[in-house]
Amino acid sequence: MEPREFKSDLKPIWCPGCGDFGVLQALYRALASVGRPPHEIAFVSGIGCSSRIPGYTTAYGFNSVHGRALPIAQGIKIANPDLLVLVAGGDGDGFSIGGGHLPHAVRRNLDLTYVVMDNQVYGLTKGQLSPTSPRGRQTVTSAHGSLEDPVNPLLYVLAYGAGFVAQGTPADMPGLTALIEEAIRFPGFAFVNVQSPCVTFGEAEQQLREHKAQMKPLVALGHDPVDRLKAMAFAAEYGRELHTGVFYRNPQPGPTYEALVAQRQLELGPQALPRERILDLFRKSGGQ
Amino acid sequence: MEPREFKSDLKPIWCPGCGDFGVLQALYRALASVGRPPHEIAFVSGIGCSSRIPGYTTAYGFNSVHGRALPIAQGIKIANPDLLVLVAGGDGDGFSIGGGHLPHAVRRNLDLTYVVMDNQVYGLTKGQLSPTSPRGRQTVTSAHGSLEDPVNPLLYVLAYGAGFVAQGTPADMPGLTALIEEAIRFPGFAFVNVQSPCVTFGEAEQQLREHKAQMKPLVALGHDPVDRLKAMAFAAEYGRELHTGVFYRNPQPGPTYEALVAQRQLELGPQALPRERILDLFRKSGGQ
Amino acid sequence: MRDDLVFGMAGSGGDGIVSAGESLIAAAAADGYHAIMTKSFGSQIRGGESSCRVRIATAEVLNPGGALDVAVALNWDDFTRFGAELPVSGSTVVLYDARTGIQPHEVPLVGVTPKEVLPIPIADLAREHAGSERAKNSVVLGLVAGFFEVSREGLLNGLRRRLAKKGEEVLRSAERAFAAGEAWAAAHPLREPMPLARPAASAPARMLTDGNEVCGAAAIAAGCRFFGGYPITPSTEIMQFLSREIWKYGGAVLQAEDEIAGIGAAVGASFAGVKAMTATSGPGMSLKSEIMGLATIAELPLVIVNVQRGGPSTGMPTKAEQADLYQAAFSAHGDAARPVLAPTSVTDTFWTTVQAFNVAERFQTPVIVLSDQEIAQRKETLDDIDVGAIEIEERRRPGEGELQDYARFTLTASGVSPISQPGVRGGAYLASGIEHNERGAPTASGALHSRMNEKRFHKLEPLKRRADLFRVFGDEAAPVGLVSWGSCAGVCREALAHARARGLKAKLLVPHLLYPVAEEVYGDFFASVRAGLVVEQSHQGQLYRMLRMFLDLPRGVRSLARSGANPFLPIEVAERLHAAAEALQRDGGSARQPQE
Amino acid sequence: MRDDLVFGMAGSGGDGIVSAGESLIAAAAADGYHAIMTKSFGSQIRGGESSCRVRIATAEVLNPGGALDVAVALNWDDFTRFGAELPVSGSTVVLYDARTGIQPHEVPLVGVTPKEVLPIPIADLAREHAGSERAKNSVVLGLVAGFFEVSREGLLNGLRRRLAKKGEEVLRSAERAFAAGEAWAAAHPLREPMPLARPAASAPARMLTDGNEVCGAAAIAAGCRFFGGYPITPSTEIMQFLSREIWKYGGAVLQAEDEIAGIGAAVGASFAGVKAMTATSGPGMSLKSEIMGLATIAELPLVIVNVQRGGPSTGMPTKAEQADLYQAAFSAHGDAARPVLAPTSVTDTFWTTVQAFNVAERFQTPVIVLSDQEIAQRKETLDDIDVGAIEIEERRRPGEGELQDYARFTLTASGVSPISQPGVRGGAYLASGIEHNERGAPTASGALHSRMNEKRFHKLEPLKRRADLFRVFGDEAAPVGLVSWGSCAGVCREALAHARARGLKAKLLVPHLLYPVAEEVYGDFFASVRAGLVVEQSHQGQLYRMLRMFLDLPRGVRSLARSGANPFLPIEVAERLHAAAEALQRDGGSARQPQE
Ligand SMILES: Cc1ncc(C[n+]2csc(CCOP(=O)(O)OP(=O)(O)O)c2C)c(N)n1
Ligand SMILES: Cc1ncc(C[n+]2csc(CCOP(=O)(O)OP(=O)(O)O)c2C)c(N)n1
Ligand code: SF4
Ligand code: SF4
Ligand SMILES: [Mg+2]
Ligand SMILES: [Mg+2]
Repeated sequence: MEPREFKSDLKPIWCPGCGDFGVLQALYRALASVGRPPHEIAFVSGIGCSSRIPGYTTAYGFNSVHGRALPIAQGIKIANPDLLVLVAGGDGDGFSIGGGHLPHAVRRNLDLTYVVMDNQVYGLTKGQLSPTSPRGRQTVTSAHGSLEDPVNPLLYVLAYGAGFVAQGTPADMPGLTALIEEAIRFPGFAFVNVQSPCVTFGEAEQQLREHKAQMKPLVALGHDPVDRLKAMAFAAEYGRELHTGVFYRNPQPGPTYEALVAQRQLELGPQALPRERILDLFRKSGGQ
Repeated sequence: MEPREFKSDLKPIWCPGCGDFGVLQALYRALASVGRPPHEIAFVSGIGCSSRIPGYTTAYGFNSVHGRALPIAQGIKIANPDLLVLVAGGDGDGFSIGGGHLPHAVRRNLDLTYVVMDNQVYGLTKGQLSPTSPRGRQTVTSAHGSLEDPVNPLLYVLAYGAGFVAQGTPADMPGLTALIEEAIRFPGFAFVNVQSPCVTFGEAEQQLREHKAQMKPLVALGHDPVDRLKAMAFAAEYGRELHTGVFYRNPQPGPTYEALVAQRQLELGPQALPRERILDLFRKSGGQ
Repeated sequence: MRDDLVFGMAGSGGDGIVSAGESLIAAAAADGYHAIMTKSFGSQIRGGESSCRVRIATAEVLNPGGALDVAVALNWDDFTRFGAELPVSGSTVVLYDARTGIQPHEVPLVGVTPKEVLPIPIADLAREHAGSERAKNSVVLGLVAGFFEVSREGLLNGLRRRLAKKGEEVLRSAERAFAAGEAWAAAHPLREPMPLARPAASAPARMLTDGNEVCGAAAIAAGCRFFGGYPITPSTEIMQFLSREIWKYGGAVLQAEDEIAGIGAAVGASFAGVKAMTATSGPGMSLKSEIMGLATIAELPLVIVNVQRGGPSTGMPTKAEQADLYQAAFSAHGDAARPVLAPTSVTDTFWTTVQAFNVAERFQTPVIVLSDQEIAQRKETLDDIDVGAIEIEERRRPGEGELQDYARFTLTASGVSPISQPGVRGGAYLASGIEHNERGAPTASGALHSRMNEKRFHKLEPLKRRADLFRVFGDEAAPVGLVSWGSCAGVCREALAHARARGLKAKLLVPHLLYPVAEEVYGDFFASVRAGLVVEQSHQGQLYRMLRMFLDLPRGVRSLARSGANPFLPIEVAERLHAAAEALQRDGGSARQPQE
Repeated sequence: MRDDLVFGMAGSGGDGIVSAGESLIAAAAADGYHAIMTKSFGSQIRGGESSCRVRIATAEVLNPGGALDVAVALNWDDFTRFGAELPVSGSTVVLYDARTGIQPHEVPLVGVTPKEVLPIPIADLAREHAGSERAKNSVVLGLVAGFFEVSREGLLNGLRRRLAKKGEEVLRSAERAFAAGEAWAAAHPLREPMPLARPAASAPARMLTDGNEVCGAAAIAAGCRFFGGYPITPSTEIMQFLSREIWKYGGAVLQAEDEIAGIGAAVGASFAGVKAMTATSGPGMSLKSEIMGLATIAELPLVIVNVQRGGPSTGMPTKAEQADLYQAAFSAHGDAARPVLAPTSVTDTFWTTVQAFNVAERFQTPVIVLSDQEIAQRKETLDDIDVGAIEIEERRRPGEGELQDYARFTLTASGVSPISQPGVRGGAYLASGIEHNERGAPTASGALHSRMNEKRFHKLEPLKRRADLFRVFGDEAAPVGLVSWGSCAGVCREALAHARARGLKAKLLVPHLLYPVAEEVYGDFFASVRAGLVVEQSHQGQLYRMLRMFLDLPRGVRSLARSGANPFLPIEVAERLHAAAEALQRDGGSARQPQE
């Protein structure tokens, strides 16, 4: 399929130069390679600049509420496991208000692809501190500098046990496209953290030009993504180093949640009463 | 001070034999050693059998709502940093509904002590699956066995960057008491996961007698708690091995959040307008 | 002969008094009686005091009843702790364990002289005949069978089934204990015997279960194939039921990490085209309200069950209250209406839950089912329901033509627009919580916002004329009327019967649809009414206030409301109704039936 | 001479039209005018179309006004996108950039012929005199100064201040552009000149700010020392203000991970004895409702600001609506009442916020401040407020005697019990969301639950008599009345003036206390009223319905309500009021003043 088949008529509201444009392009390309038709894709997001992304595709989109994309996506995938289910959003959406859902989505291991556009800031609400903003960062809500360390999404998701963990940047479009494609193809929960610069409220040192200069591809560092502890060591450098590529890929991914559900349905299905006789269940307790 | 000075008149609602009795005793003793009078202690919990614990002490207690003990405790500590602030609750309270607050409480690094009574089950609501229940566990809400891996509280909290991470069991009362005391004395966020058996709904293999047999003190294994990566490796065995003792203790704990707040208040205080002149702030924008 | 008996029993944790109650109601159900059982426990998680009430009758049982006909106290401390739940009156027969050492005239029942007070060596009989005091509850069952002639065979069968797996020896002991109880009763007949009448010979063995299980069964019958939720008392048994059964029907249960994720997953499943449900109690409802609003604006069908308990906040998790009605109708920010339905009994929970799915699907809206702790957790005999005959509705999906240039939120005359789902070619759209145009694209236009609000409210209008979601009892043109909902409705039905038996011309309206307020249906009901009561278990009298929002109630219609865990008694409501009627008469009207 | 002018301007992102508006209102404020400015943007995050309205007058300005007196279009595409916000009428003077190439008779303003339409070479003047089109907004300011004689010096001073740091060259260019605009106006006088009257010579320079900043300032003035919250439009500026200022007063701001943690931390701070606040908008309110209920039952003072935006769900984040009233009063499960206050203007936000803290502390309860996007984000000139004179209340703390055998929830006559805090010896207690007895111990007793509900409602009763939380305008005994709240109230005050100027005897009630419904205050107001309107921006007419719950409204009082982002115009409300009065007259009454 062609990337343009995934492009909708809606005009992005993003600022000119926003990193999210690159993520969108990479996604179009990755989806084209994967080849599933748009109507078999459900694309869920929360709220934020980045979370507008589903509307810019021809997939079924669900631009839901702030922080709740993952639970909604899980409901979709369980209800219809045949769908390709994508999830996307921002660092605030995913790691702050939505951060409580992440470990559980990961440990359930549904076959979802979760792309976070991490710009270390709240873009849509105009520049507040985000959970990935570095300590000391001054923003409109941290006028005198923030007092806390940022979260470490890569390390967290590794600790949660995700089967596929990667980081990319639109400064390297082929790399980003490949990561997203690989994430989609990975049979289980896959996480791609994208360093997607906010040109309007982001830090000057966190723009595409700087990414190009600073980027350290993990392959170049000789990292073997089957080594989870090593992956964690690299991930621990989040915020100091811009590693790109696959941190971890489980070589023997376990069964997905939806596969286990299907298996259980198959096993128990024959025990079902006809729908009309469902109340019979309460007869046996009737004491006869 | 004496342990009994921390004991209130309220009779615990716990089942005879519940592990939480041991935790309560250990806490009384630890508090007695620490020596702060009860009225200078604020003790916050969520909802669950375990979350009843503040009421059984003579401290100021706040038996709040399910999952929100940590945010409430942070508000208390920031409002009055002189207080000794304790937080406690269950595995469901802390890692399921409250799991989203944990990384943020940790990275803010307030001087809080958080004790979780981890019994791998929802006790108060009578035996449902908990986030620490092992895969496949059959409970009233997982009649045919659970389909997901459990969370790993120790590994998570280490990934979040906590300065003090330990695990105990009431099967080893002196050990548990010492851990709680050390956690309280630690100047920053301290986490103690207590394997506290539920005699009524818990698994037969997760009772005090089994703990006594299976317990592996980390000291005995030669673990040096300054090694965070090693701590993570031990923590990764949560659910398979019962390690007790200190997994990690930051030898150079950073400043606490409340210390930074106090510093900022001190720095900016002199810039304050008298309260009555607060509206003057809007005069300068008046265009003169 | 009595055709209706209310038993109340209390004991300590080990006494097995609740399991005696379970045996009693099971035997009654098997015999074809109608029955209701409620339980109450002390604050200990396990092993504390416990009690139960069992009401057994030959005709339909509408509520757990008022004062006890028979009180059984294994010890007085425990019994009196349940004072409110186990009210003793001048017509109560009290049986208690003589072991307590208390003399009949000394029993700690203040302000009341029971009809008969019998000390019985219950523990001694158990020890003597069964070798263990653990058989006390079997003695009690024997006493019940002996004194009141309730389902002797059923009770014995029940004992056998229950103890089968405990081995022959235990079973024999229990049978001996039972026999000892029976024998004791035979040897010490009541001054005024009060045997229960036999059910009609034609009476079938009845099904027996509680409101939560029925709710789960109804969901499956209505086609629900996804449940997302988080445990909370007193709703958890819905999830527990579905976690056993739903897989068999090709569905799934997700125990989520919290209530928000639970409803989030359910909304996702509904978006994917599957009928979905979540269930919780008050605290969970509060947490779910943001996503309820999302379902409203994204127009996704969804059933949300709230098994109400005492509030606010954690409140009283094991007690019934009806104080979440405001929240059901008005929580979530913005103009976000959603239909609210309420069942009135265990049996009725089946029908109401199915209706909730039908309304959700037809109107593409979240629907709240407001159950309450009593209905949800009481055991009740069920009349047979012809499940196959209940109509099941499906959402309006787009046809081939509508998928040409598909617009999800097309402004139709009814306000309902065909809804597509992932997988359907040509049907892709953007669902969102942002205000949107007909195609789903975000908008900030006031004009569009108006039209979309209009659409979302307009589509619910037909509900206001759904008289089938209401039931009326009593005299059609009565000047005196009751309105009541939920578990209170059963109390009011009995109160109405009392009042009418005393000659009052009165009627009762029971709304199963609480919101939107069906102005026409109420209008019809109130047309003849000049005085009356809106009866409910909440401090604020929430239904009464809500009716006032939309209706000009007749002047004489007042609120009869009080906090949860203080259930109304039928007799009490009847008296208040009489008082209202009398006030009316003093004012010149008449609510009495002409004395023909 | 005009004593009131409404300017409306639109352009593209780079045009700096909003910054021109900012300069205009700043100059007006410095000059002693009263003024209000509102802004509106397209959907692009940055660089899209933008617009503003600035209303300037010599007397108090009550709202942003209706149709524009002066419209400035830098290009027509952008201007027409804001059709609803920038209504042009037959008395509007339209200035637009001749560069658009559109002839005066062709301007895309359908169905209206403006008073004058002037094509002006704005871009050309900028390029010619300043060397860059970026100076277009300075030309516009020059035109405004030239045509309407508004604050010439103030505008120039403003330019200088704003551009000071951009260097001498930029400043000079801007000054030249300004002069060119002025010169153009001088050379092309309006057919009918409409200069703005000078403010009274005594008029002081006025403060200028928006409702969110004032809210933050009021919190500090009221003694708030802790803020916990999470960003959300249009409330974030409250947190932003406090994150700059509160430390100076020994306080702290916690940007929490979500709204639940934000209110959780605030509840914690309040428990610790510190005045605390959280602020959010609709979606955050939905999430906070569980902990609001906790604060209710634990009786902890807390101020919760909801800056309302369009709902349901994410809705329309940048538009005002008043549809969260139901939620404010009725969300959270159980019988969980909490007072709800609403400011009506930027200035008034100060007073209302302080009152909210006072009510919270006095009654030990969460209090909701219902602001809205318009009040919160519009800029307004402020009259001076004697902050020192506003009384600040503190919670009732236990005395020495009360700490003997302290019981936190003692049942007192007022319902308010002395509240201790950690650190106080003898005052330790258990706060909880579980129903409790006087000492705070958990209970499942229905009787206690009743008494505690009673206590929690009873303590709020005095609020119902707080006439000081209401304002009445107009003729005391008028037969025609308006009720309106929030940003709508300013519209209604102007509508009332219109109506009275046309001879109608009418009055207006503005509640700052929305809940509990102050039955007596409304009773007094409605005593003379036979027809009227409850005016508000919500589809459902939420205040109107809420009043009905507790009051028997006069028959002729109706709801005038519509969805948000569709603001009422004063003239429109005045006309509806006339219609109501006329209907009344036809019915035999009279609302006209005797023509003396
Ligand atoms: C419940 C709720 N809380 C807060 C908001 C306001 N809000 C919208 S987007 C956002 C954060 C945006 O940051 P991020 O998720 O990083 O996305 P970005 O805009 O940077 O792409 C916030 C706080 C909301 N819409 N809903
Ligand atoms: C918002 C909310 N959701 C759910 C509940 C019901 N609930 C009370 S305690 C509990 C879980 C208890 O498990 P845990 O936290 O592990 O504590 P334990 O009882 O095992 O000590 C649940 C689900 C509640 N009270 N509030
Ligand atoms: S504000 Fe930042 S994140 Fe949002 S669209 Fe603009 S550049 Fe992108
Ligand atoms: S149910 Fe389990 S956790 Fe709860 S008190 Fe009993 S033993 Fe303890
Ligand atoms: Mg971001
Ligand atoms: Mg537990």
